[in-house]
Amino acid sequence: MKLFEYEAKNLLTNHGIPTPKGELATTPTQAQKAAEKLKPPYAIKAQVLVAGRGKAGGILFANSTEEAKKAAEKILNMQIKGIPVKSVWIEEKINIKKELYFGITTDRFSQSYVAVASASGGMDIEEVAEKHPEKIVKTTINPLYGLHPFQARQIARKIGYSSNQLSELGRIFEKLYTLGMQYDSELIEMNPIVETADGNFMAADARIIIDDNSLFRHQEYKKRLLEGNSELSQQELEAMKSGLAYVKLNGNIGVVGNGAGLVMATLDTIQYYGGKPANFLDVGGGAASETIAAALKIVLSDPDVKTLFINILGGITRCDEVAHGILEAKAKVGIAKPIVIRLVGTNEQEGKRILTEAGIHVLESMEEAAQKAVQTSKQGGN
Amino acid sequence: MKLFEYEAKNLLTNHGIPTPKGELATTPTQAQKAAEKLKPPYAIKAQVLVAGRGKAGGILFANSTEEAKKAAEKILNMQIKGIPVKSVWIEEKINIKKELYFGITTDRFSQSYVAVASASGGMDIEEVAEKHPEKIVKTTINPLYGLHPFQARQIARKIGYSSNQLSELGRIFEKLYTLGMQYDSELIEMNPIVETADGNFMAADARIIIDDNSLFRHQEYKKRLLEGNSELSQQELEAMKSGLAYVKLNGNIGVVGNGAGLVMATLDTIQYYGGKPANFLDVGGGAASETIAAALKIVLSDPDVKTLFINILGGITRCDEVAHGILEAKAKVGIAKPIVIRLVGTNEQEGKRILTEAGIHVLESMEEAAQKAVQTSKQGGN
Amino acid sequence: MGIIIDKNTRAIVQGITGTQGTFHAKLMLEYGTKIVAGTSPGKGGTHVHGIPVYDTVEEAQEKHSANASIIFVPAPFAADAAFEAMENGITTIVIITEHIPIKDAISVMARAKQLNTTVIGPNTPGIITPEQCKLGIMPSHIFKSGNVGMISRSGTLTYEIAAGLTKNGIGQSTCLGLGGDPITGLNFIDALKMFEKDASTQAIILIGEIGGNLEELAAQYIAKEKYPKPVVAFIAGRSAPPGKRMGHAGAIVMGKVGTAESKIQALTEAGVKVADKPSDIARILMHG
Amino acid sequence: MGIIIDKNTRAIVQGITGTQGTFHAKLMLEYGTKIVAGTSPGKGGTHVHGIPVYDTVEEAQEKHSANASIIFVPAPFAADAAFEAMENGITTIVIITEHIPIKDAISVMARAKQLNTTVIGPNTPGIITPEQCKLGIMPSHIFKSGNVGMISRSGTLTYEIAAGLTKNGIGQSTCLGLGGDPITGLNFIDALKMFEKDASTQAIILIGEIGGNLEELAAQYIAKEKYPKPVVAFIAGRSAPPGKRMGHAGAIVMGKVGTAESKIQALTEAGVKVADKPSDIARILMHG
Repeated sequence: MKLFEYEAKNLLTNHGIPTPKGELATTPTQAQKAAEKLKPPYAIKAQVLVAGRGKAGGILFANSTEEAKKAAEKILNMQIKGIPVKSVWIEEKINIKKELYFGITTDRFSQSYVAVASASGGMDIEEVAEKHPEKIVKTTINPLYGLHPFQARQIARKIGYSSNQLSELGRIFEKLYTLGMQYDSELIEMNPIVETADGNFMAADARIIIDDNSLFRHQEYKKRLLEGNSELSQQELEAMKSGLAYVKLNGNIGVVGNGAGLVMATLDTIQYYGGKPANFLDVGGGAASETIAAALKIVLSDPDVKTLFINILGGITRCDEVAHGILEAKAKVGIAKPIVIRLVGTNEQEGKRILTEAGIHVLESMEEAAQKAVQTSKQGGN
Repeated sequence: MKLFEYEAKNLLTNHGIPTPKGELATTPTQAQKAAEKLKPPYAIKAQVLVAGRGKAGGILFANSTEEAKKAAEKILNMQIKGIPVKSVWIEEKINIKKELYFGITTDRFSQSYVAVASASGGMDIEEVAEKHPEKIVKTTINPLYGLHPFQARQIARKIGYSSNQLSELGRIFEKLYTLGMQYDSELIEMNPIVETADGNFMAADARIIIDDNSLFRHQEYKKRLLEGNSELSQQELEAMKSGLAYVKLNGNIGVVGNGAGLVMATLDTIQYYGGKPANFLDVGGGAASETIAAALKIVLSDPDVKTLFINILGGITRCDEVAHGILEAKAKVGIAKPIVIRLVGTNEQEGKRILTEAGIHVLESMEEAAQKAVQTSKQGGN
Repeated sequence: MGIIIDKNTRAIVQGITGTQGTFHAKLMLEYGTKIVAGTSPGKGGTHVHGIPVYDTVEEAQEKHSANASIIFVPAPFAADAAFEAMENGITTIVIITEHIPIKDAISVMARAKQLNTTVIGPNTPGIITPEQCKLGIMPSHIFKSGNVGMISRSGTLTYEIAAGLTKNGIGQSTCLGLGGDPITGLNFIDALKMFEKDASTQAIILIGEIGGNLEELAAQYIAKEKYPKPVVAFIAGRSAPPGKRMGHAGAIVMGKVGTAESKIQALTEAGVKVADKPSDIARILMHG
Repeated sequence: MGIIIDKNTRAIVQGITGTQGTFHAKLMLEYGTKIVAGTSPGKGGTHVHGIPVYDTVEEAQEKHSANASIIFVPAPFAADAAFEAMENGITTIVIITEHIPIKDAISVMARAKQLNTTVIGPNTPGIITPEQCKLGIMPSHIFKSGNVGMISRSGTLTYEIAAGLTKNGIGQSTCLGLGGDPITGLNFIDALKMFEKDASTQAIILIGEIGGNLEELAAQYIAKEKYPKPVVAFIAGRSAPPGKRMGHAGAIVMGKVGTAESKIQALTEAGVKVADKPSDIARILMHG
């Protein structure tokens, strides 16, 4: 679960990490009032969870409260990557000498958290890692001890600091690590953390992604995920509530399958045959008929979907349950769109019988079914 | 730092460990009012930090609020091992089926925390350990992981429980461990934790000793140690504030020395020659003249002290500083009592010169000085 | 033969009294897996399909001396179950449970390394050495004994491919699900090393997906060590957009890390044939 | 000869810019100890008595490759300093600092075991191999080189006894302060094993005190292993009441555990001569 910049910054501030003074606003007037409490010049920043708001014009600067109001108005009327901006963060613009990067993420191979730092911050860190790997300082964190304060200082040294600045930066790194662990962050980063003109350090931007699987330990965020996350589409919210994995894509073939790998391979096969998947939807293992029906309802409610492709390989999932789910969805929601079904595995015969009797044709080969789905999606026109 | 039973029980309750419902009272009327909120019968327990309050009559039972008031009055007028009782804890008396023991302490050899449990609780656990070692279940806790929930259940099994009771007891053990670690406890125990008539578990008594050295992480208790600890004598409080290690003993020879081992050996040598030390006081390493003066002031303010024995082996501590401190104390406090000084080590000659010029005789042998101190203490009569 | 488990494996089922645990204990028993005991704190003394249930692994071990465990315990308690197994002498642990927090998984793996315990999963369909032993939730009938080893990050995709192999008469030595989470016990390199030593395995199928760089590291390993057995691969997620989690917690492209293209390129450069579609794998194995 | 440190020991001083660190760095240098660097986060680039000061042990190690460290860092930061030394290749660490929380000490010792690092202290006067190397705060002039090893939980009591030995012409191989805290790096048995192997040590003095059972365990070890060198002991605290902390955090009788009587009895039964008074030790060594 991604936190908004303002949520992340508030957490950092509460944990003793210096951040620019700022406030949240949801209207231009609020933005102006917020600015009155701060020292100009101001930065006004769109609060969205998608990346790339800077390039999209979601960050503006202002020298007066009046200008801040105008900037906020402009941003609040914006859409960034299709997402309407609902709030802005107004903060004091800082006098930057140097932009650094510091973050904690996980490393799959070493099965550990890893601290990543760079003297080249403020840009895409993966790009730095790719083009200038020598500018990246990676520190594997021993899971049994966490990031030691001395390690935080060693990192500060390796990105070029010494003496008091090394100590200060070390303390900030240490605090960010502690904060990250407290909130089960799979990613926590300051990009950039800046050295100001007077030699101090400040987190100019912050990003926190909480491990979804840990939300049972963070009930306040679990609640906020389901209630306040303004950026989820209707389909995404529904899927989340039904415990289904759903991702919206750009095409027109709606996909429902069981198992993440199989569904991914289904999308790839559709693409291989020249079609465009409209979504990823995994009903998981052993789905009951109601789950199948809920899944179909979600996919069918997407106006972009021209054709529906159901790909089920029954293991724990029983084909007869899937068949019942399809008929249930057909009865309740109505399936007006063309549908292609591939159904094999546990109770395959029974599942086929149920569907065939209801007049629905069932295929056995995933490739054949994918080709047919692509063909159908093109007939409908887009 | 020892916590009172009521402090410990409140912590346990806040951490989800069942304890008998109860309240604190400092007057008999308060005790009666407290009882009105509880279900009879009641247990009224003296809140003192010394052990053995039960045998001393510090725990009474009552069937009515009126009786509770009387019991509280009786206890509040009591002294236990010389300590006046300032408050009582009134709680609902529980219906006990079985008394168990569970605690976390440290093990020096394995350099770890260790969980100790026994199906024989409610009595001195060291006595159980000595007489029936087979009744003690010891579990070394891996410092890198803490007490795993499964280990807590294993312990519950080893003291004779299974099924739901095993799970429930395991959860309580786990919580006590978590609480202990959170408060840097060098000892945390429930003695007894009881199985009630209906098969549930409850901490009937609780003891927590916080590691003094960790108090910088627990400011609230550091404050309470210096302010609210009613059981410290004037001398003990003064010593604590001056950062001196002081322990009151039963004899009449006041002792001041440098280094814990040396002071202990000094007491032992006094005893060896038939004398009785009045206290332990270690001025620590490298004490300045003011520290020496403060130490002398504390020891001299004890009316039991007939003779003063100063034993200094100068290493970091300089003998001339010690000599100055003695003269300072003499000037400010006045030293009316006989004084025996043994002073050797760093700057020995200068120290001796200063004292000799002031008319104070200095010895070189610890044994000789101890003998003289014993002799002097007996001349004065006691 | 095969790797990690075989007909001598003696397993306990942790969380045997839950719906999944009970259901799959039966299927494993029917497959011939030696399930010697089950555990479920608070349910000790009962039986499931005739299997004795204990409150603790310690007690189960005193009476049955198992060497493997399969965990169906809910996510908040799964790490504790894994520690319980490890600390009580179990040397192979299969964690079926999905949705275990990363922090918990990291902690489990650190201890497993110290104790030299083999951990499979979490979020895995498990492992099967066909016709000998199954510690997992996979449908058994699609597997048959043979000479191809499989290593996979995906469940149903493994079934899809295994079913294709079996239909084409190609049997499997062992099929191993690494698990769909970012932090898993075994990785591709660990499994490749095991299959290298297994005489019954003549070729290996590597089924990867987007997220992380474990496929790339496996490719480096294959190239550097001149891996002596043929490897065929399939990578799912070519059509996945960056920043989106595709069902598995581990299936996500972060920035530029973890794309299918990167993995396919690395594997191809290491001499591994990468199939375009799942059904191509059997074809490549048979005809090169 | 001697144990743990000798004239080849290359040491850094952690916390060298503090009052104690600066003062004792000078005394150690004067004694001939090879102090190659000091550390103090935030004070990198300065010098103390001509010794270069670095922000991190890592940097000090890159430039000076020390093998030992002595820590004067304040208690809240001392554990971190110990970890820093260990993780940067220091193999002998002397922690002078007093008042380190038990939890921190336990954590340090667990890691030291994994890395096979020798930790002396905390709350120790340190260690001295007379006329070769001193890593500690003891007054040097009372020690002289010789054949008696000392192991002690107390500082000034060690000085008292060492001064007595030296006055009687008995020199010391190494004098080791274990530390006055309940949790220390080395215990009596560890030190006895080291002195057993040290050819220059012909007899050992064991100076214990109330609290814990490490003296009893040492007695068991001496009896069981038929320890080949004579051991003379002194135990402080016969007159200490139970439940009271006698200056050292570790010097406390808890219930019935840790009394001087118990220790004296155990040692006596193991054939160790236990002195009644500190001055008796030299006498026992000379005349038996």
